[in-house]
Amino acid sequence: MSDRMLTMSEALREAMSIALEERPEVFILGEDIGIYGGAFGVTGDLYHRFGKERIRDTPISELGIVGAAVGATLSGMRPIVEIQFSDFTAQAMDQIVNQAAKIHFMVGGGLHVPLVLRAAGGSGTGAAAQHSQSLEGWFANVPGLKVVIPSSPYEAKGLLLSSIDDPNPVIFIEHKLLYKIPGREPVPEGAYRIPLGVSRVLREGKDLTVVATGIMVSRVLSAADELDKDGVTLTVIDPRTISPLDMDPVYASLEKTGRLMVVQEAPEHGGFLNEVIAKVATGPALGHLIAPVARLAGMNIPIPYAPQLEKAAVPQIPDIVKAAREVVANWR
Amino acid sequence: MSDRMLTMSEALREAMSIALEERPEVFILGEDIGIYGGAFGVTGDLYHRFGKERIRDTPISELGIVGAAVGATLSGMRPIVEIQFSDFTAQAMDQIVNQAAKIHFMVGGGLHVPLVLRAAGGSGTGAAAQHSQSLEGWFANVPGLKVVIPSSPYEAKGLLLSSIDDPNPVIFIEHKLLYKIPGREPVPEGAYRIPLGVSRVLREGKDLTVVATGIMVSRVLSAADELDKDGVTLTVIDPRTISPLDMDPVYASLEKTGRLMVVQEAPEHGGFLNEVIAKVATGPALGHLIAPVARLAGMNIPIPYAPQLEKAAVPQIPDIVKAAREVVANWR
Amino acid sequence: MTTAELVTGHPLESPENARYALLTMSRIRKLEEAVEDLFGRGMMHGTMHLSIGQEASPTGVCMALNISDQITSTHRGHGHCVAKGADLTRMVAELLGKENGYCGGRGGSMHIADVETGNLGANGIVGGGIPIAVGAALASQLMNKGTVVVSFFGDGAMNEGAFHEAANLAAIWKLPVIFVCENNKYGMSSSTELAFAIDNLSERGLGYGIPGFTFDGNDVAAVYEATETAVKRARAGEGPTILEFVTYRWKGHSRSDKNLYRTKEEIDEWKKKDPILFFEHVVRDKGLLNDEEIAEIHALATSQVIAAVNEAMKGKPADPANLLDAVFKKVNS
Amino acid sequence: MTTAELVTGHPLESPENARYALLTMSRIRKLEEAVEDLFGRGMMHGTMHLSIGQEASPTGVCMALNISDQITSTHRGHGHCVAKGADLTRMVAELLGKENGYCGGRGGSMHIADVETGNLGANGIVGGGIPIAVGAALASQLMNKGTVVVSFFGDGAMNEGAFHEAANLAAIWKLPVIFVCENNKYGMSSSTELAFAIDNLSERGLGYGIPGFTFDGNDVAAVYEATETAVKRARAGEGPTILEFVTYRWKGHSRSDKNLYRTKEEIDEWKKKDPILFFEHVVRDKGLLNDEEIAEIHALATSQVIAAVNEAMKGKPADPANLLDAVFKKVNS
Ligand SMILES: Cc1ncc(C[n+]2csc(CCOP(=O)(O)OP(=O)(O)O)c2C)c(N)n1
Ligand SMILES: Cc1ncc(C[n+]2csc(CCOP(=O)(O)OP(=O)(O)O)c2C)c(N)n1
Ligand SMILES: [Mg+2]
Ligand SMILES: [Mg+2]
Repeated sequence: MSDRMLTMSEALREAMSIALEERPEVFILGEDIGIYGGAFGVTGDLYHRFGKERIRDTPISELGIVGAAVGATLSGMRPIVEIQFSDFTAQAMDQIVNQAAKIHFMVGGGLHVPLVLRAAGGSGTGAAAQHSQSLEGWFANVPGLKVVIPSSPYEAKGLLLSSIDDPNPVIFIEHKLLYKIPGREPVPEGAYRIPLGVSRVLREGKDLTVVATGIMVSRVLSAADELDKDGVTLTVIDPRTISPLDMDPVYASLEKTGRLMVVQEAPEHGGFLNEVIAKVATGPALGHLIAPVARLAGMNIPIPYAPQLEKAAVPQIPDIVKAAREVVANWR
Repeated sequence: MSDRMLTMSEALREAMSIALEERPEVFILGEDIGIYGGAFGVTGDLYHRFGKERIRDTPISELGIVGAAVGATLSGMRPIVEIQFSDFTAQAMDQIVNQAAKIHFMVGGGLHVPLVLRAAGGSGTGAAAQHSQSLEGWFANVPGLKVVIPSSPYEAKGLLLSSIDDPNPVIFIEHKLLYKIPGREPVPEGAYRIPLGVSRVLREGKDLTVVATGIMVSRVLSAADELDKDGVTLTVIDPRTISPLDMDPVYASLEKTGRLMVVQEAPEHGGFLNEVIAKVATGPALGHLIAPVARLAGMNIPIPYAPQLEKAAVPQIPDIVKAAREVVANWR
Repeated sequence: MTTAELVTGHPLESPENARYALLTMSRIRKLEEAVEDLFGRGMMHGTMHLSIGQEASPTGVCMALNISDQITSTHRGHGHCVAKGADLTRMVAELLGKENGYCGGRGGSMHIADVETGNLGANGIVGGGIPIAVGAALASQLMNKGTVVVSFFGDGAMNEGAFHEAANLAAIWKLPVIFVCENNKYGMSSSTELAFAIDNLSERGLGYGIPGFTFDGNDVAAVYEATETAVKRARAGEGPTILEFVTYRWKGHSRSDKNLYRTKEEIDEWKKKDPILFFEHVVRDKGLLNDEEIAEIHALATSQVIAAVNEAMKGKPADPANLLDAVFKKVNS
Repeated sequence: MTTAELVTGHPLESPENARYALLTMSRIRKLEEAVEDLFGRGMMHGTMHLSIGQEASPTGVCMALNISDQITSTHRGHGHCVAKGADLTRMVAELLGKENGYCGGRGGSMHIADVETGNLGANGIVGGGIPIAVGAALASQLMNKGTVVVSFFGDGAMNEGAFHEAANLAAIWKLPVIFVCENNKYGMSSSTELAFAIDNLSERGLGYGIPGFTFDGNDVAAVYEATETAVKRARAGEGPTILEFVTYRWKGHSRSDKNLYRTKEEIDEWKKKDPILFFEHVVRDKGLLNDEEIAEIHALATSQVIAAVNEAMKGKPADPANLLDAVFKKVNS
């Protein structure tokens, strides 16, 4: 295995480059993905390598772009749409939810929509309420969509290649803080695929099972390092895809730890990780719980602008450490 | 108290009529709400009573309509927007989520958005996948929105009047099957208000606490009647508003019953009622649970067209009876 | 037999073409009359949007297309479906919620698609198909297919953002797409007079640099000619065209419509402009078909529709058992 | 003092007006230079969108408005804010994330609103403010306020569905709204040549029945005159106008822009068309202001901006304690 350390931007670009080479039906469309290289620099030099037809700059019209991508899939193409900020999926919700997600089912199977929609989510850059949301919960509650949330460059590359292969629409949400920070493990050269619907156990411990997605995975891992010093050990599970959601490692871990914590950046009220809690509470795993579940999530507020406010709005490493200590001290 | 039995359409119309009389700043806008009387007949004769300025027919442009309503609130009006099918909120998501929900917070309190967005949700009329969704979960995960789901004509009138009074944006989701069936209790004449954020206990029992919203409330009540015959008694709680969500009666009831069931029409995966489960599982109420929680929800599929398929897709009375029997027989 | 051999070319070019045009319009009309009847008798579920009175537009448009050309359609889509060559039995079976319906009973009237005849689907969302058509046209351009895509939509759909964004993409990329606006004067209850501040909806093209033209949508020959010109332009790589076909729906918007927003007189006036009767006049005048032949064509349409309904009735009701499997296409399938 | 007494009327009508126009443009420029500097020194968070080079448009437009008239603005909104009369200290305080900022540090540059001066808010969503402006205009019409609403937006925003739907509503209801498209040739990296297939973006009006005109957006007098005509039309109940002001942004789109999509020559060419220098020429020629007066005006702007920055720096950092309370307005408050 190679020991190349890439940023998530680089890993994503590499995956797209491989797909563009492998399949003539792959193309990318989005705002400023060409010469500009993408609002977050993800498409980078692809424009110069694959040309303006396949790395297609569009006007500012998210609904039109996603709709065009849906139409292209129906004619045999495999478009990757980049939406600069996941907040702008609001503009394109009809095409995502009422069209892409449902076409295969509604028409009785005769058509399918191999579309990948990449979008930057999350807070932390001071971009405020309209550029910082974590909207995965919307898509997870829409049957017909797959929803992927990579937590590192390694995952990003393998998951994106699987998403492009998938014959169904995939919403691929990239946390913008992850684009530039180095990953936690090397990224192999060439193609590799991480199947959608398989959770990853990143660390095994005896005291607490933590399920987290996206940016929260690295925060939980840092918190776990810190807790280690006190002899509190965590099992950390990254579902990687929230639709489909693979719960088996969670159940298995709970048998050992008896304690569950979920960590998400999205607002707590009605957030997606409730699904993990619900799956535990509605099944035999409930019997393994020896303490109430801990839920750490974004505050129920729009993301504020000022750095100190923005930080306060979503779970940070010390918050995770503190919550973990509390739940470990807890007994039902 | 009067013993007038109204349909939910009539009750909603009455609430709007009262508000239109009480406040000159109230007006209604939407597609076909004028002479046509509304896609589901809810506005009915209001056009003839209040004129075309205040009962304002619009072109088919949901984003523009909701945006115009938002703008009108910023200038002192209190618009009620009717979106024919809640599925078309997808068209208007930007104005709902990125504008209406956030303006008060983002601008530091100087503006507010007293907007009511009424929309018909749910399945059961053979309108298929793009006209039958239950999308409350989207809105519940957006801080800044209140979300109301009336389950009967009585609730509908009182909740709508409170929603119109509220200085914040309210998403008001009406199940289309409820429009025409008679309610379970009389609707008083004149104005009355049901506060947002107060759950209602519709029935008290000893064996199982059931939380349900919208159309599912009446189905649960019917199921409760049937279970009564076997001596299985249910506490039935209708939160009425899911943002804010009042959990107190749920906690109180669980102390008695020790068993919880949630029932929703929305697809199970990532559906809103997970929030109820999460609130129970993360707090002291978990200690009262003597059996795993039962979750009854829509299948994870788009709503199909054929009647037998459509029925199979969402919980029906016999499903509720069966699930209740199972959970009551269960022991953790 | 419930499908027809597709015929392309001018409806007045030959007796064969005239016969095909009339048969197609008649099949649409009779099919919708049958559907209305089935609904009336409570044998159908959901709602329905009939295009009776509007048959010339789908017929004339599709006679200017090849089988490999594609269309996107609307909630009022039976006519487009039939004109592109769909099988009547599978259509009716779908409306009856049968396994052998186009969507296996999962979609109903508003979601019929037919890959074989290039119908990318009706759409329950007003304007929803327009960006999809543009995307299919982009695929055609990228893959050098030489095919053209027609997006059918109503007057009301033109006020959706989807139209706007899609039209601009088509214009700047010179895509082989034709925007066919079937202006039947109303979007549900909302008249074009109230919903637009322009005289001809085709003027919308001006804002995108797309040529736009308005025609009598009840004259199948005029529809054909307009489409043919637009198809040539599209195939030549010159980009999109907006065609407005002015027409009228005789029936209510859907089942629940009480027609409060228009007068009986207006409806009667338009019934006099019946596209089928008008075409019969023309073909008779031109000596392309005689009365007997015309009667035979209608009889054939009727018998095809009856056969389709009977056949569809026999279908197996859609089975809820495999619904979960129907959501996703299997990976590597 | 960091706010200005608003002056309305033609920028060339009197020395006072000329002075005000120049001062306003200068305040915008100096403020943005200060902001750029603060960002450069790492004292500000987030991103920034500077309108340096575009100062004539907000200035000329707002001189044609009354204080009770309203505007909606964009991500590139500092100029609109200043021209409508905002307090510079509260603006800078907001950018610095202070309690005394316009949004209490919750919104930042992209969300500044100022009810007192009729600024309904900048917007981080391209096109997001356009339907809002139309709604405010509807309120004005419904309440017979006699006020006008200006929606500022960029060339890029015109391709959003929001523009389309809003424009049509304004047209059919004859609302007192003016659509001001500040065409600075690029939406981020996307040139108008690539994003549009029309020559003048104001031609978009044709599709809605809205008169549309294109002007030199760097000539504050031309901007004023165009706006004045549109304001008269709006106040007379004749409906909306689209005004396209052609201008150019000297700086990158935002902090991360490497300017790969345009040439240094192009930027330099446009710097020669500096709206401030141009206006200085004109007022000198016309004898409205002399060199000394001009220098004094710039010095005043500089000192106001310095004062604002210093004052803002002293503000208390926004406090996370009451964030939860800030989401909803209290019922009955
Ligand atoms: C986005 C959306 N908004 C509203 C509706 C409800 N609706 C269905 S058809 C229709 C009228 C459409 O008018 P038009 O486009 O002129 O087509 P026509 O029905 O006249 O054929 C409306 C409002 C819808 N289906 N989708
Ligand atoms: C709906 C939406 N799409 C994309 C963006 C990202 N974005 C911010 S500004 C901008 C360019 C806007 O161009 P234009 O409207 O011409 O305004 P300008 O920046 O030139 O002033 C883009 C693409 C956004 N903020 N909102
Ligand atoms: Mg119509
Ligand atoms: Mg621009």
